[in-house]
Amino acid sequence: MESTLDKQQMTEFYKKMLLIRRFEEACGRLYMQGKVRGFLHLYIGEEAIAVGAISALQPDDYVIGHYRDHGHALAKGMDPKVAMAELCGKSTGSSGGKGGSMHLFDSARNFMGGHAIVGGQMPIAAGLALASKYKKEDRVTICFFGDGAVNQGEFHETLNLASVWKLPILFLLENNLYGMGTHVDRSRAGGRHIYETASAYDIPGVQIDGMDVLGVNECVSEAVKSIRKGKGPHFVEAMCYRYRGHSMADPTMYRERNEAEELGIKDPIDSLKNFMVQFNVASEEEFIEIDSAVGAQISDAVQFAEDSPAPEMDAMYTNVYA
Amino acid sequence: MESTLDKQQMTEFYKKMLLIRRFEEACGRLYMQGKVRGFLHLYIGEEAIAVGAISALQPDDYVIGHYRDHGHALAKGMDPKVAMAELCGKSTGSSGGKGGSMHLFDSARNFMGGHAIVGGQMPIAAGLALASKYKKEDRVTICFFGDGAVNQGEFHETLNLASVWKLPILFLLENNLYGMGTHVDRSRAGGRHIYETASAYDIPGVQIDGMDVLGVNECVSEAVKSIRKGKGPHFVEAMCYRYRGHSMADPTMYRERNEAEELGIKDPIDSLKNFMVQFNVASEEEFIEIDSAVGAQISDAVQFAEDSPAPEMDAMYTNVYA
Amino acid sequence: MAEMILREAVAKALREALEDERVFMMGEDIGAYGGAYAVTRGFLDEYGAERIMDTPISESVIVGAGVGSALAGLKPIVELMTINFSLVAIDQIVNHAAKLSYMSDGQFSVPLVIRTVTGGGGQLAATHSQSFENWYASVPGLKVAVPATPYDALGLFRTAMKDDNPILFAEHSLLYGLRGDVPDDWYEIPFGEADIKREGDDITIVAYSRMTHIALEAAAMLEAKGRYAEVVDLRTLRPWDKQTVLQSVRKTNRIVVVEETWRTGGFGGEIASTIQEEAFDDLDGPVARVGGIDVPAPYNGALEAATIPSAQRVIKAIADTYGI
Amino acid sequence: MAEMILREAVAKALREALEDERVFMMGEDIGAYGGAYAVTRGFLDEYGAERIMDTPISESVIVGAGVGSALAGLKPIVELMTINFSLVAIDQIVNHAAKLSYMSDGQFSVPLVIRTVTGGGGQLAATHSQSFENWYASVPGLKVAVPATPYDALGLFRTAMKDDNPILFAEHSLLYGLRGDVPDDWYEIPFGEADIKREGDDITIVAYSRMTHIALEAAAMLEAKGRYAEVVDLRTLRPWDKQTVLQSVRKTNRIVVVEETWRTGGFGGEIASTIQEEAFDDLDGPVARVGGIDVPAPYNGALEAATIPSAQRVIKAIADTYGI
Ligand SMILES: Cc1ncc(C[n+]2csc(CCOP(=O)(O)OP(=O)(O)O)c2C)c(N)n1
Ligand SMILES: Cc1ncc(C[n+]2csc(CCOP(=O)(O)OP(=O)(O)O)c2C)c(N)n1
Ligand SMILES: [Mg+2]
Ligand SMILES: [Mg+2]
Repeated sequence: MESTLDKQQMTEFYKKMLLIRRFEEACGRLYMQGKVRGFLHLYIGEEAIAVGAISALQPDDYVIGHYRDHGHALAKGMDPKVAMAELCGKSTGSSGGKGGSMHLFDSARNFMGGHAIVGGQMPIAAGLALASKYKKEDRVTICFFGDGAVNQGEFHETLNLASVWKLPILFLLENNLYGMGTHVDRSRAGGRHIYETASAYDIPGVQIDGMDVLGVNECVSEAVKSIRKGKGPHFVEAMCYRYRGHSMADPTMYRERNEAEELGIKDPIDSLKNFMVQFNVASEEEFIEIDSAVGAQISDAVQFAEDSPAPEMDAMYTNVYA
Repeated sequence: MESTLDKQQMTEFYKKMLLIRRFEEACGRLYMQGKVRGFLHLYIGEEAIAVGAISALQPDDYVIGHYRDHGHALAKGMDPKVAMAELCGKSTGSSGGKGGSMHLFDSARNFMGGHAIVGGQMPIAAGLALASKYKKEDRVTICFFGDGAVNQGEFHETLNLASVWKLPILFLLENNLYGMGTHVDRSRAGGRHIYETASAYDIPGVQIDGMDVLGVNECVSEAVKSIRKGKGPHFVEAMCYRYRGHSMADPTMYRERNEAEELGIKDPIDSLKNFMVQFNVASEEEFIEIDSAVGAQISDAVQFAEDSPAPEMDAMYTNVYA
Repeated sequence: MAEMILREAVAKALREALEDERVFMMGEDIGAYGGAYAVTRGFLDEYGAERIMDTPISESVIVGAGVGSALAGLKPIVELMTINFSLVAIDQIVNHAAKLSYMSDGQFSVPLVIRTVTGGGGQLAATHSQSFENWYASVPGLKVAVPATPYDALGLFRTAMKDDNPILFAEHSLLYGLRGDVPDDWYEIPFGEADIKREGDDITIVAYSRMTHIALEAAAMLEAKGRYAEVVDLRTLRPWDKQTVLQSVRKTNRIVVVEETWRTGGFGGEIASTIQEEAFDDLDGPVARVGGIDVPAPYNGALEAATIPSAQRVIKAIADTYGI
Repeated sequence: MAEMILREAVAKALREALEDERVFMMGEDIGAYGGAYAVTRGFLDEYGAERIMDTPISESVIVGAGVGSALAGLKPIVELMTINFSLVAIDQIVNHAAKLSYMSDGQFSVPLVIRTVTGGGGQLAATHSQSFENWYASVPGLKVAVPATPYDALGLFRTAMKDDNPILFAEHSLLYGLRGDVPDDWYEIPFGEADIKREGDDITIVAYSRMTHIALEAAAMLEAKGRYAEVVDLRTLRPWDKQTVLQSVRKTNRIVVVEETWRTGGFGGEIASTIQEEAFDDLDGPVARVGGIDVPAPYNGALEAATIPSAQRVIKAIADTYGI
């Protein structure tokens, strides 16, 4: 794990990843208590991708992704209070309790959702990038999607259009090996090297370790630089692992309990911490501080969500139209 | 133009290509007379592909394609009378006048249509191949489609599924450089080497001269042999040229009148004839005979179509359901 | 007579269907995962990967491959995880499956059963809580089944498997756990035959799928008021059983149609206008409709519940329309 | 006052829209080819390839890119060559464009105009002759315009361009050559405001898009019989103008709804049931409906013509229902 990053940045990465991890753990608890409902998809184990990639962006840049969206939203700067309130269906939530876990949005931070139809966010991402190009802004759009989404027709239509029109967009594939219970080897021709598909669209593609936040950040920073130079779309396949089931409802009968070990999966948060300690970037004490600070942030978020009022019944009728 | 084919086969190819050419010319005339209506897409210039490819098949094998389907239907053995009657909307037509030019079907000859939604025939083609595999038959399916269809999501979904499931199917791309008025260079990343896309699905792909019937036949014969061996899907991109407009309604304002010359396009029928004469495979006299025989066949078809009765009004209600 | 939940009734129907070698199943996570709603749990081990095929997340080719294998003489059962996702495959259903018999003038037929899960109420929000059965029911060439009980699900599915046409079979997610009696002896339920789930003389309540149970709830509440409602469960939307509804309304002279999808443009409009066309003089008042509120489904539980028809709303519609 | 055909009126509307730099157009063959129906002929030269964008044949990403650029503050006009092909993009329209304002609770809006061509009558057969406006009109979050004249097309399009919501603008292929007067002075036509295309006291004929002209034809035939029909052109389906229809029927006490799409499950059912709900006592008889025959469109001209509502069928429906 090599890097030219300074302590401050590494510490930032650590804080953000830990924030997401603790946030997700809290969601899981609230779900068990019946306070978070519907489908809940946790990002646990994949934190390095959202944090490493989104840290390479400017506030103006667009981020859009799928329903496993808490990590991306928080990494883009969404207030954990507001996110947690949304998951609890409260009026103080990002969508006043009308969107839920799969549909987080934060217009102020250019977090464009939170889309629950597999592959559905990809054409929209092309449109965001098209707008930036049309307006001659130098914004970049990062479109997150999973290995399962690769098999949707929209993946194909979007990569082709983005390439033909040289759109300023980064396609960031989170290959966690599974689409629900279906392993990529069974769903995708060449399931372990999807990045090669990008070349079919004349888009440069690379595969990286999605459990290494520093590596992700370096790679995405490079890609974003090239995109800003007007070089058109880039494609990054981040190999990772989904620790939990697809959703809280998934008993994960389709894989071995010890698969993660078998694959030698290293936890992204521990890895960074060990690296920082090993190279004396930060001390145990500092981590203890960070951990308790993050812990407090999360319990505040939960408290805020629980204390917030439910939406008025009339909210049902608002914003159907602009 | 090299080949191990004997005179009989070459003569067959010539006859079939000429039959298609004359059929299409007759369609054009009937359209001008208002006897063929709706959208009419002529196959003129592309005859070598349907004839060369379908001649490599057995009667059991499935052929499916898009709305530019007269050539494929005739090459698969559909009676020109029945086809022409369909185009004229007569009760003696292949669909009793209910399908029209874009929707030809011939169940007896395993010609599976004739599909007018761009890309829509591809998933169905996968299903035909899946059935053959499921039933352990050694049938092959050839799925014809155009360069424009390549950009439909269904192209992508179908190639992936065919590859993952190793289906006995040949994807035959007719790259005539245009989807309506849009040149492949403007619609497809790497518009002139689409066959390379196949590798993204771990499908072997080749590009061939679609104006050379002997070359098409050789290449497709090889591919079909490999498919019957259980090697899974193959992909062939046949480069060709659409002499006429996209449909009879197309004034072709988007390309230069002399584009064909510029590109050095050689007529597939003339080329074969010249080859056969040059190498004394057949004499001018024989060609004169063939031409008049084919001419007679077509005028019979037109006569039959014109003389045939219109469908009964009740036909409107039949076969909505099986 | 066995008692089982609707999930078990569908699984039973599928196992019966799979006795025919021409039958196989395709869909997302129906195999190793056991089905998103656990309907096909165990099937992969029982029947093997050749017949229980996990697919990529590619609905268009899932349906299209079903159409193609049906054309080739097989009898596929494809599963679309939910009807919300059928929108990415709707072109294959409407422009292909439904058209090929007609466009080939009977040279081909498409004996394809498309199973899918419909309805809201699970706090899945706007993209995951819809009911599009009404759209499919408007398409010539398709048939649409919307069972409300384990008995109906099994009987209708048996019929679907004998039909040579493309059929959309919509199971409501909130009904999978519903218990009901299922005879041990073989029976089938023809399409286009509604079921009178409860008899009554004062008003006819027409419903389908989960709304049948809301209708029964409303009927029970009416009984407390000394009014007797006849609950007609359509069971299939295409074809739908006009005659049974007409007979009932000629007896009750009052009628309300209840459905879960958005009221505006729902199938309730078809039913209501047909009834007033054919039984105008038998009506004491207009045909009433209760449907989903015309908004996308909100995530919040209280809000979502308010968008879905309830027995209370049915009672109110009846009171407002007929003063009973 | 200028006279122009509907194609010219739409082209005029588009040119006006393009004066706003935030507006651009995307679609298949709208540029170099000039548009499948020649509406945008010349646009590429006038506005350049940055604003008149020819796309690949990829409807999902065409619409989705429209949604995305609308989210980012632009005002895209996307063209779907015909409404038949909208089925491969319907997920982007229904599950995305129509949902984002609600699911983000107003953080985002989708000011997107989707132009498409609807209807049959061109002998294009079953896959190319459909009308799905009724489906889109059932979706909360969408608006649907169905103009019948050059005047209405221009006025409605101007309104569409000022609206911040996703709008489906359906132009009927057989109306592009229709001539009509268009004022030189600026005017707009609000959505949800029907137009009484002809006044009369004996019966109300409700129609939209091309059927408005069939209704007028029928009205002319009725006049020969000494009966006076009021023709109400809805002009938009979502929202649709209930009040104007109700006012008319309260005067005429008779009403028939005419539409081109399949009668079963069409929007006519929505209109008919709404009218009988709200004007039951004003009706001399049931609300009549005339719609497309419930079959896929046949290619043969005579057969196809018989599937589409005609003035004769409207007259017959009126006679059968009201005996006039
Ligand atoms: C079009 C569509 N089909 C199916 C689903 C159901 N579904 C939700 S998530 C999912 C798996 C997606 O896997 P992947 O893209 O790898 O993302 P991950 O969950 O692994 O992050 C499926 C099948 C859906 N939401 N949309
Ligand atoms: C889904 C869909 N979109 C658009 C159309 C309209 N359309 C018909 S043919 C065509 C061009 C297809 O070009 P290509 O695939 O290259 O086939 P070719 O006509 O060149 O044989 C288009 C855009 C359609 N029929 N279906
Ligand atoms: Mg995954
Ligand atoms: Mg082409």
